[in-house]
Amino acid sequence: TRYSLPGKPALTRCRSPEKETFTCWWEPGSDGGLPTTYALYYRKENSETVYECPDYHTAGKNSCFFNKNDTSIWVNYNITVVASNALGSTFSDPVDIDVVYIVKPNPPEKVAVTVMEDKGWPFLRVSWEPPHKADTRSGWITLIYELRVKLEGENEWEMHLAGQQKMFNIFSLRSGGRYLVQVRCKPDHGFWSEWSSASHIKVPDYFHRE
Amino acid sequence: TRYSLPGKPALTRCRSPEKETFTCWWEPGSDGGLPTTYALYYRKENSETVYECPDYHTAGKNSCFFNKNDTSIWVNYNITVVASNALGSTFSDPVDIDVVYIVKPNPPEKVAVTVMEDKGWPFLRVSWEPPHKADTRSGWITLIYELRVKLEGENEWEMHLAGQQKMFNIFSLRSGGRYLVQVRCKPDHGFWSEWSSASHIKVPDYFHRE
Amino acid sequence: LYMVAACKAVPISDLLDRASQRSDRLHSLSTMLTRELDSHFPPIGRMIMPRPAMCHTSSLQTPNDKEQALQVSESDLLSLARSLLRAWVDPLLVLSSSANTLPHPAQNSISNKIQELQEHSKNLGDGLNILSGKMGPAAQTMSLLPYRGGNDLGQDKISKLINFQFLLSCFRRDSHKIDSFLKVLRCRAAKMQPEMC
Repeated sequence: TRYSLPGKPALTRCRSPEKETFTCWWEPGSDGGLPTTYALYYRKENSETVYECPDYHTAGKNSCFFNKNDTSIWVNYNITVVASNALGSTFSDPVDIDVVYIVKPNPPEKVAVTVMEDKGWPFLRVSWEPPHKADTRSGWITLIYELRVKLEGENEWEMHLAGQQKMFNIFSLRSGGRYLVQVRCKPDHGFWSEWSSASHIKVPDYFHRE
Repeated sequence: TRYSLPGKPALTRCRSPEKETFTCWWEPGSDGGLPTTYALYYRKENSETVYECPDYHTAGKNSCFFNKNDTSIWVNYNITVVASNALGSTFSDPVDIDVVYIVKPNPPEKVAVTVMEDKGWPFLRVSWEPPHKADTRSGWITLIYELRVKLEGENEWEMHLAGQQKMFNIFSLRSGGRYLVQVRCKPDHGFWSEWSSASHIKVPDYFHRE
Repeated sequence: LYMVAACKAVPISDLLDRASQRSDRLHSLSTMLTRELDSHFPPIGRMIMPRPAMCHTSSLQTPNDKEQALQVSESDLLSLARSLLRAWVDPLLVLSSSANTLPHPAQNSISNKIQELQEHSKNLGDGLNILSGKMGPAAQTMSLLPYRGGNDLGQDKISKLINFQFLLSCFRRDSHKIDSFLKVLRCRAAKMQPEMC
């Protein structure tokens, strides 16, 4: 068998759930037929000191986790991943990241949906809490929310932007309809979270078919 | 004929479409039988300087228009109207204005109405967009909407509050009915916009007269 | 002409809410601008070229994580935000004049956005001046951060684009700092309205 240097790894993604810690993931290249190890190194803007990843375990395989003490904002991290085997090492392209631009929160929590009534017309009141990790109370993170609603069995979701509120009313419901509701959130300057798990609700039959 | 001081004018309304400009209107009092002129004066919070209305014309009779340079969201305005004739002047009661709380937005745009069907029953699906000047995507401005629907030729409108939704379904329709639909919007601290222009729609004859 | 009634003041929490809305918009604009610039001027090109020195505001000591930021007093947070905002009055003029002749396909759109940046910056500056008047003498202090980069961003096309891009990246970062400080202030002021934060 022919052995070769390891293939070029690639830093694929860095994300912070709350602008206090962050994680980077990489994609290994080909291993060149030899046992290959991976290391992540970083340098902070305007500093020549090179550090190694502080924690390869917390975030699982091919990842590096930076806890609160290792995380600064408003400073660029220049990050490189190195694949090494017996024949030598191969460097990934370096990536520059500032933690403030990679915030992707966890989904909203405690999503609750209740059927309410207004002058004989039912509507859904959806309420939720911000993901507990994100400190919105101090203003460190400002979240906006979006909901989507659909009838069970249908494909098309109805999207609703809820702004910074933690409650939203959904009107004009189908009599007897079974609805699915999900909520997600986004920091003022960052990425949308995943959708919360679906909440199911049945609207009573209110429509008296003459 | 007996002449007298002019009657007391009243500042009746101040409105801003988008927090960048605003207009005030006043109601003249009796003119005391003599030629009467009107002037609007204002003072800004924490300042003793009194200014006169910058533009009596743009917004028509008995009005004062404040353009972008004259409009500040950071201070309250204390506004008074003065009626003057040969015998002297009469002041209106002064009014405190905070531009952010006098917003009357433009009507919703792109109002679309389509006939849909739910298990053989038609319903109207109405959708719209916020007025383009209102940046609701950033989550800072919250608009709520209201619809009204009526059969052509009838007087009574059916009102529906749609909360923050930008779509609404209207059920219980008259077979073969011709409907008019209008939508308006309101910021959480402000005034209802005018109604959008009417959208017309015809519901197909679905009621098979057995 | 004597105006009878004393003029009710806009509450500080309202002012901070409005200031945060503008600083949010200011930063979003700078992000849009950065993307527009990058779309035709790939970062690779910039990697090879030497990166200009530090931002002209880098001498200002600012917190660089949550723990530090939440320990800063209200007046110091406002003073930091005002100092940063004022430090950009001159460089925004340079960006504005350079944008008119920027060798970039989206030059016109970039020029319009820079102008919008200037308007928002000025408007926010007015608001922060009024706010600092209501938050005591400590909030009035400001650090001087002079811009010594001159009016000319370079003769040849590449260095002009690089210097423009670098100046914009500094503004983007500083506008994020301003936005963050104001939003922390906003939530501190909103204690009576917990649903606000």
